[in-house]
Amino acid sequence: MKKISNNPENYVPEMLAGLLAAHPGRLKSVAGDVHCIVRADSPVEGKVGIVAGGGSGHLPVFLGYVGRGMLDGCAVGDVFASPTIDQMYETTKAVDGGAGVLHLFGNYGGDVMNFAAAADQADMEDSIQVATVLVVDDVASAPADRASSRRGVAGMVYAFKIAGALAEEKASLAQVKAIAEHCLANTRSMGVALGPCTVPQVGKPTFTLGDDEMEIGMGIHGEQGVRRGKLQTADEILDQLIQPILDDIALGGSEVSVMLNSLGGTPLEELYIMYRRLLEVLNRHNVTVYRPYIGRFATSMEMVGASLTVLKLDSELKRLLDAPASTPFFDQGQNV
Amino acid sequence: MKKISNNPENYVPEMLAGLLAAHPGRLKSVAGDVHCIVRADSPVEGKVGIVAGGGSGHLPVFLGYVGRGMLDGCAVGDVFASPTIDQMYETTKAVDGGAGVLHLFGNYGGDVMNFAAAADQADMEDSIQVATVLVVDDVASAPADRASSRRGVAGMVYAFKIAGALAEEKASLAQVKAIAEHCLANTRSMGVALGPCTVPQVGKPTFTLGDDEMEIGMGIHGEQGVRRGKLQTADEILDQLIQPILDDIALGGSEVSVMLNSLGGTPLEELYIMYRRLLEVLNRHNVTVYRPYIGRFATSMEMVGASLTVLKLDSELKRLLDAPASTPFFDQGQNV
Amino acid sequence: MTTTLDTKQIKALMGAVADDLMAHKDDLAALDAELGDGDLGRTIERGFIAIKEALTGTLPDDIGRALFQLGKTFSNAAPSSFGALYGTALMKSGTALKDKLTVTLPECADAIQAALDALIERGKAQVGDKTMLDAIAPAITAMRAALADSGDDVSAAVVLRAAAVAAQHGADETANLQSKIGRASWQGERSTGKKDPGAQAIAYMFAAVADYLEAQL
Amino acid sequence: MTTTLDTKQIKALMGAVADDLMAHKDDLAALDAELGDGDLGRTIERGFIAIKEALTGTLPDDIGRALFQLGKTFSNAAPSSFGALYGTALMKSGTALKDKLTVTLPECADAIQAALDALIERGKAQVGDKTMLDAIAPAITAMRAALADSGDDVSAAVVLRAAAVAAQHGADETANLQSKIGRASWQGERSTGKKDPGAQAIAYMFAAVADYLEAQL
Ligand SMILES: Nc1ncnc2c1ncn2[C@@H]1O[C@H](COP(=O)(O)OP(=O)(O)O)[C@@H](O)[C@H]1O
Ligand SMILES: Nc1ncnc2c1ncn2[C@@H]1O[C@H](COP(=O)(O)OP(=O)(O)O)[C@@H](O)[C@H]1O
Ligand SMILES: [Mg+2]
Ligand SMILES: [Mg+2]
Ligand SMILES: [Mg+2]
Ligand SMILES: [Mg+2]
Repeated sequence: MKKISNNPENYVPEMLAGLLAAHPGRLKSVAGDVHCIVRADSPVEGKVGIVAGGGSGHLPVFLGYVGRGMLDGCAVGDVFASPTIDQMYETTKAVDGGAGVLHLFGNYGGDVMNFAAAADQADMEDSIQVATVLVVDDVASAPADRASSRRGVAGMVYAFKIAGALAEEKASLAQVKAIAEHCLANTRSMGVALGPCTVPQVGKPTFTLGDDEMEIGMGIHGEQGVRRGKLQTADEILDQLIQPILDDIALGGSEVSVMLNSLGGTPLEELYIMYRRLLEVLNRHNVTVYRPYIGRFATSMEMVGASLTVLKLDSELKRLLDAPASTPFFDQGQNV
Repeated sequence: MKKISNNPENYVPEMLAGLLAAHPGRLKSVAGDVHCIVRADSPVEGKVGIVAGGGSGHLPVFLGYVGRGMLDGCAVGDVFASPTIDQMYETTKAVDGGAGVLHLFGNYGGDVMNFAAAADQADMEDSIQVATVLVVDDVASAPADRASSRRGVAGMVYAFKIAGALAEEKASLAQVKAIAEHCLANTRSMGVALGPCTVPQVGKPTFTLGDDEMEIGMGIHGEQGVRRGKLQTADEILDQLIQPILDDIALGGSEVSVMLNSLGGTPLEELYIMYRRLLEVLNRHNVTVYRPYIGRFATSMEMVGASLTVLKLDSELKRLLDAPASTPFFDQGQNV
Repeated sequence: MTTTLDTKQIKALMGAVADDLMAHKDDLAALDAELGDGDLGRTIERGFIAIKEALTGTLPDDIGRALFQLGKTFSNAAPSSFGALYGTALMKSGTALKDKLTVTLPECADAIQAALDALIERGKAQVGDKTMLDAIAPAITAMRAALADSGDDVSAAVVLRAAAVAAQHGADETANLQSKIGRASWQGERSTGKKDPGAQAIAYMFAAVADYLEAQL
Repeated sequence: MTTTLDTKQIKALMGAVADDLMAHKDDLAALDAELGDGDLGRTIERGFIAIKEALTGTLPDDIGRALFQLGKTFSNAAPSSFGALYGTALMKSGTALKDKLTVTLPECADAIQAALDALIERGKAQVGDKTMLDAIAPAITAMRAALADSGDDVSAAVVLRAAAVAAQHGADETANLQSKIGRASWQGERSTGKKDPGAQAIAYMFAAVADYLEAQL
């Protein structure tokens, strides 16, 4: 696909410069590096800081969720590439308000190991207490008995929202970590790709799919899915997204929030076509939907396809989901 | 591009069914027709009702802006096709709270003539006072001396926001009409397409562009632009979007709001790359930016490309732009 | 003897127009793709399918109300520019022929004139702006001329053939005009050289009517 | 006489490794595309360009601090899984060799063992999980065996050649393993049959060192 870009090498820094210029009252960069982005009012005294990080190309993930009620900071890497240890460390340091910092991000090797090194450094050099929670919501990436090795996809947005809401109430680091874990224990995702995307520095599509093919369970960087199949109807696709989730977590009779997410290229219209079917299926399982999120929450550049995330609610998760949040890409008042 | 769809003929009704099911507290359909969508609390007693309408495939335009502080209702047509007179009439009737109704929509022949017939019918059969304002913001579609024949593109979102805010204050129909006209007199847009989109019922792309080509000034249904040219850098593209606007309306020294809008397929990352440049150019012209809107506000399914809209502000427009609004696709608190 | 057409004949004519236009939908779509957005084929198809359906159902007995209802049907089934305008044309002709069970050829011409006036009012275009008006106006003139030449008892086929020839000529001439209205106008000067699809659709309609009437002789 | 390497030689070795790995970046990228996301070529390029740059600048005089700094440099320049781990490996080797201006071959083996332990701690993988560990572990074993066989005055070239052969063997063997860690693990059983790109990168490194040392003889 054609890109609107100057020099591909500058794709990310120019994007970040534009983003910082667009939201000066809300965001700032630290350590003289546009890749280290925090809330303009950071550090918030006495509040646990929540830091995410990962590759670019997934807007609004990650940095789009930096703001009141969600993330305090984000270390931003190149397209689909990890930020550096230094960037993670500087971001961590900048959001520490004395109550410690939670590193909350997807289970990708580079991110995991760099965040670990950054946490060590923050502890060693600045005595900042850092806790870590990995997002592992993608049921397609490993069976239930190896659930901790799953990769993180759109479910991380729920974790940002829930943990961010509790942190805003000045809960302790242990509490914020615990609620993030509790949220993720109740979060499952599954995606389907109908077409690839193009990383600007690479210039060609990340993978190829036949005109009549789709890839079930594909990852957000084009990592292989569960299987490749013939392109199906919206209803059939939705069924393939919800079934593995129903098989993985007991939802019967419960209340859930759902996120139907376009990977970028798929228009919102088609998400609503799928949502119609989702309600039918959930109704059959006696599951009721609270606060559906339908839109682009975690993308892969212009990839065609969609993902479904389900968050099984209890009263505490519901309360925190309802809490207001305000970031450049996510604005939620009190009303449903 | 591949679609997530069942039967193409059901693309729009299924989308609308999903949308209504997703936002039951906010939206309802009237006259037993999912194509007639109004605020759940319609009609609002004593408030001017604002009705838009037009083809599907442009989400959030139009129906995504039905909600507090923006539209009261929307008549929805098939993809890129006008709704019917009946649908417009029923929607108009459903939002009339006794203060009259403003028809506010883009200058497309079918819509214009059908809305005129619907207004006649509402007057004749129900004595509803109807005023009409056409959105004609696209500078590419006609020279300044035939400005009233221009087509309407993303600038309509500003008109919805401004007129909607005044209507919420229970202003009269004449006042709401006047502010919509004033807003549009200060609104200009210009777009560029890098790739086509596919209408589900047609199944093939609406137009073709070479791998190294782009079309400057293309319309949101693929109507021909000002010229076809070689694919350029982000900065060059931005220059081509802002220059015709600067040539068309005196901005020097003023304060403006800008909307950098993806036509669908172009990722947000690239809008921010362009925004960086936009600020440079506007700074040079001594124009300051207030409340930039950067995202997908008016799309053409999955079309690759972007549009730029500029709204020249005065104190009244600024006040109304700042007013809160809350729709399924547009949530704005008091904060910038 | 004054030539007249009754409700049944008018309905049969509308059926013939529907069949003929549907057969031309692809070439009209192609013309619209050149100058507009290419949806005229779909408009024709949807609108005339609805008309055919209405013709098999119960329509009012008088010509005026029948045409009025067919016009509403067309507009709601095919809500595009052409659909809105063609629907308006049928409705206004219908209003002009209210309560009539038969219609004379001069009354026909008057009804089409009433439709043209309504189109100008609704569409804000003028003859010469490169629209369907440029086929309708010469057709009316030709009908009146044929009637003036030959008197009231001229056959409907002759009068309508004259109209059809004039309409086609008018449609062809639109290629020399620059568009002043609708989608095509956004192309400015580049619109010159391309024939207006709406005008061609009108020309097909008059030809279909003439063909049908000639076949009845 | 005990064989030792000094800071200058270590730096030269690092330069040789950098040149060699950059020459292999495309085939490493291809292996990673099969099993992961295909970015290993870019990691190698960015990381070793930064290493080469650091080598031309001012590095600490002692081997330990020099390696530590090169490790930090690599990780920050190429912040992927491989980049983080390889940087960790250099940093931990460096910690093991702090303050040393020369290093013996057994000390070398110990330093690499320290790196391996750190990788296991950081990466949570085990030998046999189809990762770079599966090339490092046999290389250490082979070094120790060569030293045990021939005593302290064996040439560095001989010991490192043994390591290189073992590392390549280990890398080749990863093709028979099912991935338990990282991106490749998401493929489950489909990962069997494909060689681990990180293990191959390690094998190239040992080979580059052996080549360089042999060329010095
Ligand atoms: N304002 C108008 N007055 C008269 N005829 C018009 C007008 N606008 C459009 N037309 C006719 O309608 C035709 C296009 O119809 P259609 O394809 O339905 O338009 P659109 O797709 O723009 O809604 C034109 O070729 C022209 O003949
Ligand atoms: N946890 C781990 N422990 C040891 N080696 C690992 C680990 N994760 C990945 N690797 C190694 O790194 C290689 C992939 O590196 P890289 O392409 O940078 O990964 P990614 O693109 O997933 O960040 C693998 O082939 C493997 O040898
Ligand atoms: Mg049209
Ligand atoms: Mg058309
Ligand atoms: Mg990677
Ligand atoms: Mg990789």
